Amino acid sequence: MSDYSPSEMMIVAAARALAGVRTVFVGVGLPNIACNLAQRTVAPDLELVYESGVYGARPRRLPLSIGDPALITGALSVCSMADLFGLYLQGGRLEVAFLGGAQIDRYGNLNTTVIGDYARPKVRLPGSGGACEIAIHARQVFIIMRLSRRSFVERLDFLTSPGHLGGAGERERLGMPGRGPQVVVTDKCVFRFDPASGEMGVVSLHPGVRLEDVRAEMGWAPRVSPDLAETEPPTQEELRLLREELDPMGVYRS
Amino acid sequence: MSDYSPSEMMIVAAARALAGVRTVFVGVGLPNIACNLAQRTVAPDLELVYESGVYGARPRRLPLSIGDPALITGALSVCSMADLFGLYLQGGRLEVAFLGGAQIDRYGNLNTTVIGDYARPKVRLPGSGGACEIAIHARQVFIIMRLSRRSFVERLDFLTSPGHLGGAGERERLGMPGRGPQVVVTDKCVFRFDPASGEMGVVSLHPGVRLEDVRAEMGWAPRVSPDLAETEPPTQEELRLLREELDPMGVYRS
Amino acid sequence: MSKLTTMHDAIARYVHDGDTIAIEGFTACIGFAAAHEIIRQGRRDLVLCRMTPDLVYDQMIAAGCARKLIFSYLGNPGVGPLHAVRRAVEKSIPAPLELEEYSHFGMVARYIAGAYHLPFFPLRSYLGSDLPKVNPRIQFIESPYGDGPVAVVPPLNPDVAIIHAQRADANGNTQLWGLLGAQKEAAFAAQHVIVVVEEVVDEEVIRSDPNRTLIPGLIVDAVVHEPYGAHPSYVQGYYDRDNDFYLRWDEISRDEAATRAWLEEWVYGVGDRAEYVEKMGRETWERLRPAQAWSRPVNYG
Amino acid sequence: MSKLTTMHDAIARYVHDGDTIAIEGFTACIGFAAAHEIIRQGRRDLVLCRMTPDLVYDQMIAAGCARKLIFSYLGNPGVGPLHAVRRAVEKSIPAPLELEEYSHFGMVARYIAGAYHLPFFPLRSYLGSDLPKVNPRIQFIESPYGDGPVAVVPPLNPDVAIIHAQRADANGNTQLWGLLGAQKEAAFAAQHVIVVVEEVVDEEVIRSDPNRTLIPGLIVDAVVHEPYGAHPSYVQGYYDRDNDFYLRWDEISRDEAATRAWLEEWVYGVGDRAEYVEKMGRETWERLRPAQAWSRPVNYG
Repeated sequence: MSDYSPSEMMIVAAARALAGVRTVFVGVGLPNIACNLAQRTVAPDLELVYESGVYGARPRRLPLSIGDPALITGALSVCSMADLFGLYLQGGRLEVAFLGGAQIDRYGNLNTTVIGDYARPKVRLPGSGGACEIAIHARQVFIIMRLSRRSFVERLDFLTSPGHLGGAGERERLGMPGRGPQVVVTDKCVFRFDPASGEMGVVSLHPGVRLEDVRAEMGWAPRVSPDLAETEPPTQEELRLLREELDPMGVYRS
Repeated sequence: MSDYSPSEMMIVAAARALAGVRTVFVGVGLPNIACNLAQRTVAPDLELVYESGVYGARPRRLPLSIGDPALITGALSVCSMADLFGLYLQGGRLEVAFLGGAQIDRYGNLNTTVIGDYARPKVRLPGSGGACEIAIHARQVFIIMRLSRRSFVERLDFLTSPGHLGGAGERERLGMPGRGPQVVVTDKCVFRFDPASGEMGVVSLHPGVRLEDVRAEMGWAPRVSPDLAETEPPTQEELRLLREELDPMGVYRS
Repeated sequence: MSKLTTMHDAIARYVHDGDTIAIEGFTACIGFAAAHEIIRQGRRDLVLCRMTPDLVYDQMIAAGCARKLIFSYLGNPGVGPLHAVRRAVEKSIPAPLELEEYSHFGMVARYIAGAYHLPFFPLRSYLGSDLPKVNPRIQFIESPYGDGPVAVVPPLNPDVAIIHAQRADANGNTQLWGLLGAQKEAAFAAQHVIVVVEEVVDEEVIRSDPNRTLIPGLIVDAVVHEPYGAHPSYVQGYYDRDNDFYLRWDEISRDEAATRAWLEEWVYGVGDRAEYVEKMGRETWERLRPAQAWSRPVNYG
Repeated sequence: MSKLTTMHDAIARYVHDGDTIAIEGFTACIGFAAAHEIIRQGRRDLVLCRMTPDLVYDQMIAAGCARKLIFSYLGNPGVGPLHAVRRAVEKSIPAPLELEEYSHFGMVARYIAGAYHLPFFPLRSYLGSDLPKVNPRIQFIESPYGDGPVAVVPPLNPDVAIIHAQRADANGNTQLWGLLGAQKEAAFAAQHVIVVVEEVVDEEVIRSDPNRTLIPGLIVDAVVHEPYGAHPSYVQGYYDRDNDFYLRWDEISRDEAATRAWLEEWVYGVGDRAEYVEKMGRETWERLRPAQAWSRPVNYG
């Protein structure tokens, strides 16, 4: 059991970041499985909110989309999207939201719209969905993304969802209620944001990963925390929960 | 049965004004009983909408308030007040609304707020409730009020709900979606509004009422239609419905 | 984590002198039990918000709890005026009362703005009316897309919203049916939410019908189990409106001494709602027992 | 007065070339049967509105029905991109396609503005984002109460909204449960509403639970009874989502010829939805049969 994949390390690190959190706005995929792991470990009171309008879901199987019927059966509440975005999200009721994207910059700004020029894109991505307002309103934003040079870029092709914009303090100046990105969990390392600059810096490297490995996958030279640590590897219990209970098919293992 | 009260004549005249109407926004009391009579006579497809959020009510007893539980049991739809005022009323879905007031002026403007000065009122009335927006949005407004010099005034103490304001065309200039007051049904006569001036004029006198009787109860000299008619008295069937089915206790007879 | 508590403790903990309070519920589900407990605990200088102040605020104002009323319809529905409110406004008995008034949709819009965390909410009302002249909070703005001025009202964010409903679980996941009024909006707009219910049910009952959950436990601070807690208003499926009492209050409240005597007997004179229910007597509850009209179940499988 | 009609007649009567159409439903209750009938009737130059265009608009765009898409999330959820949309945008195959995009809340807000007959709807979004730079319909205005700029979007009023739901009566009083998406707002915003349901029920069923009525007959023009009409999406309590098909569409739609062949076989090649259901075969419907999870009834007496 001491052997684990980079994805498993990423999920475990994301789950741990939720310690003590009560409400999380969650997408499907990696964030969903991280939240489910957190519920069983560091955040027993965690309630999952899905942008489809579901609060307090209790799915009997791993949901395949945020609108999966298994999320509705036996949920505590299912409401309209007007209520979900107006009352829950914009109303400031969500502590943490998970986001990801095709591109991220040093300030945690995210692009999910286009690669290339907007009018003549190289790749047309799905667009905002709820991400733009989630990024503005969730009290904290946690980001999960695989580290790669294509994704961690010096300059976004399009800014879909605001992180710390041009640097620390800019969100406050614009009156944004949420505190913005707090952590970026990748398959190689964990970043946190420097309060003074609003820029992400490496705070821990996953076991076996060197700082050069991280730098090689980034479009800018990242700050590194003076207290750079090694990420605690997954415990046997975390791996057991992941493999036996949460993802028995191994969908999220690689 | 040929004997009937002024109130009965008023209710019958109000019901007849609803001929062919499909949706009506209704308060309790006289408008409610008029609408129920219309459903059984001139407007069989009439659906009643109450500001409490009820559409398609089928009360087993005469409701005592617009929030009476008997209106909810077996209704087609019961929605929040946000939906009722936002989607139904402001959304322009209501053909006719009944209103009344403590004071009305020649243009059908209504006062339900104060008699006397606002800061030091002689009588503090209930205020707008939904009347202000109902007056603006219902496609047509029908008014039921007993004729009296205290109520039909040259100048309102307070304009709560806009009728034709200062005269014909002013509503359109302000961009109001509804056409404003169309008819005022009283216990002595029926008024309709002159399209050119926006001012109400007597179009029919209830049987036995003389024009002087009407003028005596008004704070201004009303216009009189060149086609002034006598209101058709209640039919035996109308009186039977009122007395046997709709108001067996005679609450609205006097 | 259970939020179940007594009415005494919920009010003592969350309602303070000077607070802005919304006891919502349009005709139905009006939180009289909570109001009486606030009176008993002697709260003062409250700002009371309700679309229809109804008897519940007439009684609180008669007891001297309030300094201001924010409302849209000031009356005993279908009966007449609210006499205690009038005495306070006209004669400062027992204390002066400030009025801030809107139309119904204006009040709903204020709650929505509060719940949606918006700086204002637009509505097509008030044009041509004198209401904006006496309430400077009602403003008009231009649409950037043209189409003339539109009225706006500012958010209303009560310190506490008190919501009466049919049932909730111990975490405050609350289901309400029949008239829905502006309860959801008022609750989401508030800093704290006290839910008062006819029945506390197992979470499984709530989970069997998640679309019926009007208020999620997420925003609820306290859950109070208080059968008949909305009398003399009503709770669909539990008890009818006590129209006789609404008529009687018109008589009682005309007279200041009679009003005080009523408060002495029915509010100060009872320790809690259970005692009021007992004192009201079984024949009252028999008289108000509703018919049976059950919803057809739906499949969430 | 019954509004029951066939899908053929509802589409022929209410959907015209050049119309703005909203087939809403977030993941659930997506009106595929209606979309396929629109394709069969050869409608052109439609402006298609949906928060999540999903496979339903990918198919309509592949068939050449649309000139413009108004949306907030352009993907096959959890699977990948919408290939037919991409081909239309990038290569004008089979026709050019204009995009007008918002965030989810922006789309909801446009429907609300449309339904509420407001000149705009305010939301706290888009600050700092590039979206307003590429969509000039997104504006910012100042609040008259201070508190900085707030984004606004204009109303969206489709010519026709098509809403799939579990059940309605013949007058169009429609009950929907599970995910509610933005269907109510889209329906109230529209000029005409076509309701498509799994079951047409007696009015008494609707009247047994009036809070469940999402769309009143008042705003409905046509009611179509079309079992399995939302496949491959799902209807809570009636059939599960056909995730296999969502995966297969990714393969099919990558290739223009394969896409055309699929449309030939499953849309043009069948006369109506009943034939599609028959052709899909009983084992499909067995596979997608949901579990039983019934709501507890409530008393409206």
